[in-house]
Amino acid sequence: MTTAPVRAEARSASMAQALNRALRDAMAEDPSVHVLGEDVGALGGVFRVTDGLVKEFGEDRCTDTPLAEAGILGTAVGMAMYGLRPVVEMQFDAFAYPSFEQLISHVARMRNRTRGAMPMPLTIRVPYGGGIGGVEHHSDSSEAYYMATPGLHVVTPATVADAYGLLRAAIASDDPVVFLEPKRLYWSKAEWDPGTPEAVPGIGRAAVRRRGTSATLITYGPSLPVCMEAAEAATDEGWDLEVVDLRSLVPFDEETVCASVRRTGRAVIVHESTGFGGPGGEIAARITERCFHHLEAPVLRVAGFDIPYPPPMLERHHLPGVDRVLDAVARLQWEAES
Amino acid sequence: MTTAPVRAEARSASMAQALNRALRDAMAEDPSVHVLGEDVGALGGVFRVTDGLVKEFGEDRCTDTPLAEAGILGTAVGMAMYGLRPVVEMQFDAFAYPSFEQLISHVARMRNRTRGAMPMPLTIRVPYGGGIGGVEHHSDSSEAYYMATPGLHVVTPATVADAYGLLRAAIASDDPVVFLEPKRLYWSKAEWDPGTPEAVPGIGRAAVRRRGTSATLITYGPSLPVCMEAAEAATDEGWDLEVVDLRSLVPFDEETVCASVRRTGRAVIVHESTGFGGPGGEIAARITERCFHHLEAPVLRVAGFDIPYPPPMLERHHLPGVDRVLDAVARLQWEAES
Amino acid sequence: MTVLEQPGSYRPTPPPAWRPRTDPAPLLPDAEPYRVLGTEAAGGLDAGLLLRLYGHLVRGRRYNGQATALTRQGRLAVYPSSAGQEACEVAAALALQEQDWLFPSYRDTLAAVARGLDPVQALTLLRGDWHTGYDPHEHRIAPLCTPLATQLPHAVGLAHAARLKGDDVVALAMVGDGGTSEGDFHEALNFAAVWRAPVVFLVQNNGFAISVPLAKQTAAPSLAHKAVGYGMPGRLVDGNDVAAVHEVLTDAVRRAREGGGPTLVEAVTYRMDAHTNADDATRYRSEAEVDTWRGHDPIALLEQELTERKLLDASVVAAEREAAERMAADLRDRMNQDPPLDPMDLFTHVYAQQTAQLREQAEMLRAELAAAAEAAPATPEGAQR
Amino acid sequence: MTVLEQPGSYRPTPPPAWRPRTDPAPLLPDAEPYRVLGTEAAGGLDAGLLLRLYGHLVRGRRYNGQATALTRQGRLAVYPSSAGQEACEVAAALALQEQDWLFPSYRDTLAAVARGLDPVQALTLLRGDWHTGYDPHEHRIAPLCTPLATQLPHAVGLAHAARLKGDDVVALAMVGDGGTSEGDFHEALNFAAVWRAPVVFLVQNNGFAISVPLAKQTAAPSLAHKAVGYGMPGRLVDGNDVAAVHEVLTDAVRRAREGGGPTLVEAVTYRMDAHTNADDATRYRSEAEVDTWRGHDPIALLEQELTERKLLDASVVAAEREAAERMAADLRDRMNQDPPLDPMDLFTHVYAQQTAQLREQAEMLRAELAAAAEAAPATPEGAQR
Ligand SMILES: Cc1ncc(C[n+]2csc(CCOP(=O)(O)OP(=O)(O)O)c2C)c(N)n1
Ligand SMILES: Cc1ncc(C[n+]2csc(CCOP(=O)(O)OP(=O)(O)O)c2C)c(N)n1
Ligand SMILES: [Mg+2]
Ligand SMILES: [Mg+2]
Repeated sequence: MTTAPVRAEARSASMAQALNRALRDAMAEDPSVHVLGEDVGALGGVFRVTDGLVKEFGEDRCTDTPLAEAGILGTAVGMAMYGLRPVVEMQFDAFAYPSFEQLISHVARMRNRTRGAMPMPLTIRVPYGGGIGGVEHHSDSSEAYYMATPGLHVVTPATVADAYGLLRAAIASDDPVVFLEPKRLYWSKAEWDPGTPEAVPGIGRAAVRRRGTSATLITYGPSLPVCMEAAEAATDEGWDLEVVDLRSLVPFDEETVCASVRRTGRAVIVHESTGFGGPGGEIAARITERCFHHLEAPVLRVAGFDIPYPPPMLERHHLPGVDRVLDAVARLQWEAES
Repeated sequence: MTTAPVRAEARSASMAQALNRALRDAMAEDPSVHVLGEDVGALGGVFRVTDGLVKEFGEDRCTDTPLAEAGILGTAVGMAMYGLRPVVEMQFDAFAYPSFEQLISHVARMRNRTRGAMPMPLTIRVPYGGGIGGVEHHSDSSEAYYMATPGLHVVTPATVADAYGLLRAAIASDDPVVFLEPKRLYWSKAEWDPGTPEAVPGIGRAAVRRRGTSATLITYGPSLPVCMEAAEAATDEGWDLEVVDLRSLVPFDEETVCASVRRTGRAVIVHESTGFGGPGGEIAARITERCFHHLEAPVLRVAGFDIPYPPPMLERHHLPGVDRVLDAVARLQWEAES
Repeated sequence: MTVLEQPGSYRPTPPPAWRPRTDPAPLLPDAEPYRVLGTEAAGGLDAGLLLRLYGHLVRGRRYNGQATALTRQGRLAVYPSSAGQEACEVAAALALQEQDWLFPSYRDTLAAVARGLDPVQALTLLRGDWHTGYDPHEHRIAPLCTPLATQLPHAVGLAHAARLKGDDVVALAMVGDGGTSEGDFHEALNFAAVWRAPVVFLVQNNGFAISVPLAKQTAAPSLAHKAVGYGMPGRLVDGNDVAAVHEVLTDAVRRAREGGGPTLVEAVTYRMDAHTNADDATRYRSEAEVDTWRGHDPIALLEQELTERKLLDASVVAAEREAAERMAADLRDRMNQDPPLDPMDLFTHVYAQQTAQLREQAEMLRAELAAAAEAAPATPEGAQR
Repeated sequence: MTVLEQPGSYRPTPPPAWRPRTDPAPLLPDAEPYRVLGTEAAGGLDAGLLLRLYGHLVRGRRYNGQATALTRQGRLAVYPSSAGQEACEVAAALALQEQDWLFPSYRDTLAAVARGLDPVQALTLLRGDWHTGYDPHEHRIAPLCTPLATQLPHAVGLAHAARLKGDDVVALAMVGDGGTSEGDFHEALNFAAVWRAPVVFLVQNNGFAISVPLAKQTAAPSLAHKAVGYGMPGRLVDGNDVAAVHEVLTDAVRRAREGGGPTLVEAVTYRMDAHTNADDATRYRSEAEVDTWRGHDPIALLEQELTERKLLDASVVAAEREAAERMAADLRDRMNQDPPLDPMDLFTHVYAQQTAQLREQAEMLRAELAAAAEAAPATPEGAQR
């Protein structure tokens, strides 16, 4: 994997490189931005997202911590109390769990419990999701936990440009942001000019990635490419699918989502996270509450099964793929129309 | 608060007493049942649910542990590996958070990762919810986290008889059960004969607590009394409400819930947990998927606000009360009928 | 790969990475808790300091009594008393300089008050009108922390951040004997030592974690011995000897300030009251045990010293008690007023900018309140308790 | 309340609760790692044991090499090699009796194999056809544990449960230097000491947690010094001296078995390979550093000892190498077969009884597979890698 610095002209860049660049630019612009985590220094992180930061900014700004996630997040809370903007890296989704008490009981509530006197301008970067052949505990989709915790923002990019823009927005936010990085898109590439980053309208806005009229696919992060592919394939069946990339799970962009569903009258939510108790339930319920009379069919969900994440050789059976998305679209009660 | 032992004849008992009796009976019947946690010994737990157990069964069976929730749950995992049936007490909902890694990464998955060779017959008792004037971190409704974790059962009683029956079922289960005890119902009383405990059909069955025809209130734990009261009050408005007590969030009794909603055509889900990302989203989405054409109106939710749990003096504004339930019922698009 | 292929490579040397690091000897605590009062060392103590400490102790004891009384009057939801532990509370506050930070646990409202916080603000959490009742930056007191030991990494992070910024700031974090069993205690101390952060950890070993006695909490020679495993010095002190606690903490704070890194201090003390007013301590400890500690009362120990040094006479005692009574009366008066409550506050500080979702929910509550006000216009919100 | 009201109550005594507990001195590790090979003590070693250890080391080294080769052939998803650490791996396995339990971390497949587990089963996790590849009860080996230090409380709970049942069982739990920073390490050691559970904790200090060197992990005199804070003995040993590690662990296991409680052992060793095959170790350490450790190779150290005692000649070496090659060839052959895969396994072991919800999802997958099989009947599932 190449980790050469991204130059400021339009060129092919991976999501990992765009994230790296976002960190670099944020640190250069604001001396209060500090990166900390396991192996973020000399190694540059196991996904190389922090590559080169220690050389450029020194160990005080980019710190290899002892191996203890609650300690990492807990000390970051203290740093934020003193006015710094810590950017914490959790090495993998499942290894963020030891830090949940700090997250739920402190990070998410500090502003509220102090009536705004102690904001938490913290960014917590969490590589998440599967599809990379990781052994157990390396492929969890843990967004449901974060969504259920008021006080957090929960953001996840699906494109190279968003990776840069959203991470900059997360670091600039005066509120704590759980920044979910889809592991299997780290190496996805796109033409991207960091000099004039594609306008990212900050945290809380979804993006319509494909216009369509038949039904809306609602997705985010690692499942966006799946949905785009499904939408292309669906044209064969005569369906013209709209694809909405949520980008931000919290705040949730009801406006964009509901506008789309009202237009198309049908919706399928697609994510890797387990279905039961996963993000899709909230989204489906919310759409149904707000758009009930526009719906030609119930909002359906295509999600990971309600099982612990499978071993690498079986994960392809678990992950929502194009066929499963199309099957769901087919179940959107089209016959009722005719 | 009285902590006198419950005698084996029909008499008034509190939920805390019924739980205590369930622990006692389970320990007497099965020497592999061990209770452990903070202050479960001489003190009998801060809610007195383990009162008297140490006297009756000794410190080896009812153990005051060091103050460390991950350690409690982690050692309980080891005990279960060796064939014991640990019953762990978390002192309050929010204080279970330090144990989440053990819960998510081990308790919930051990059976699956070992192809059934290492089941986890563990019960984790978690007092939850508000309404008792608790200061911060003492009133969380954390069921969404548990629901989003495949491999766990999630159970919560709302009546004295269920408290006994469901806790016995949880301890007898060969799978891990998160047993959520509604704090504000600990002192609720009912006539109850532990000698012939009201039939509780095991984990996974909801109970219809009130038959009705106009709409279904779907609820559990601390919100059941609210819904029952709302259903009574609703008769004044001419609504005859059905009330379903889920009892088990995982497995979810779709059959009972959907049968009710198909009958009534309208549903409101009521819980204390925050709305966004809370249990209601899953339930509403599921009902809508399965009963779409029976629905006269979207499934609505009455839930705690999407905020950190409020301080005691403001909690009544946060908690779903009778009026808010009735307001939601009123919004079930009755005009469409006429 | 093996020696047979690499003749002569065998060296019975220590493993190459092994360098004896820190010498553990200086890290080890003394075998007995350090004491000053009643010993010869007491003779060298500054009279002004002792009298200042004395005033704080007397007011502190009165504060504990008054706060407990307020629970009986329903004015506090709950109160975890520090009666018997006043020496630790007061010394912790007084060991710090103005720019330093205090990280109290939920039991340490007295330390916050001794540092200058208005007692009404210190008690807001326990009254229940809001969570943290004060702006932490004003007196540099972190929010009273309820989840045990979770404030310790905060103290480390803050002290570390201050040092990175070049600021002269020490953080003193308080935790109970029970709290030392939590993973966060371990992680905080380890980070502090690795970063050489200017932090002092004060463990008040008051013998119990609610009902659980120390022997079920740890098998360590002392809690101070835990310091060795992090490479920081451990200090053991008589927590009822306010002069000793003050000296040990002041030393540790100075060491931290000078770049010497963190210290772990165990103060051996006793919780004279129940865990909180809601607790029934008779279930787990005997009156006789409590009695033995009555003879080791922190105020009594200091009074004896002051009396022997002729620094205390009835008039000083009377004056301090009067000051304490005034403080108590003021606290009582102000706590007997209903705090102003605005239910809309529920939505104000969740995020820097209110989300559309919360705006919607706020509107719903506002409408409910308006409807209720219409139905019963005579009941102002503040009075609805 | 104060001494002026209780004349004569003043006693400059230690705080009543204070009893000097454990004497810390015996808990402290030696200043230098314990060594046997190349010292006089080696003369007393049992030749049979040494030769057994030698065979295990040679096979262990070969196993590490073969497993790494399998990653290059795409037969393993990933392999965290224990090359250089074989002495710890082997000694851990051999210090235990049959009824005892081993709690390995993700790096410790070799310890599991040395205890008798089929290497193919040990590697299942890393091949990726299932998580735990074996029935833990068969050889009393807990699942290889990936979330660091989380297996330590399991070991404590299991050992405690066995003792409560009156069974003669000791648990030995393995963890890395990095893992000692986790809260679970702290909580596990504390529980073990308070419960006097028959557990031995073996820390393999191999100098790094992925890229993070020990100096950024801890400031302690040694990791073994952490034992003092829990009230258990800490032992420091040269982790490349298989005789020393075996002796120290055997002693600790015996002590645990006899009711003496837990021990913490730090074995100083070095990870010769990168963290895993996916890691690039040149980013954080020099070849020169690795080289210094080549001169302290665990196999070489033992060979020298055996040679000097005339226990090793070319024929023994050849025989052991041949055995190692046979093992490697067998492993290679069996790993080169596609493991049988049944996608329906996804739903089989989530719960004791499949829920209706999972039955429904299983049906969906079954239908999908049937449809796919119809579309391409020639591709059996097992071959689709
Ligand atoms: C993480 C966590 N677990 C449990 C509790 C419940 N709890 C409150 S105080 C307490 C005992 C604390 O004992 P100790 O640390 O010795 O402090 P003390 O009360 O003696 O001041 C417990 C278990 C909590 N507040 N936080
Ligand atoms: C809780 C947790 N956090 C992070 C990781 C990711 N991770 C895997 S191995 C490793 C380093 C482990 O170092 P050490 O404990 O010294 O063991 P070693 O790899 O040297 O054997 C890390 C950070 C993990 N597996 N678990
Ligand atoms: Mg205590
Ligand atoms: Mg290591």
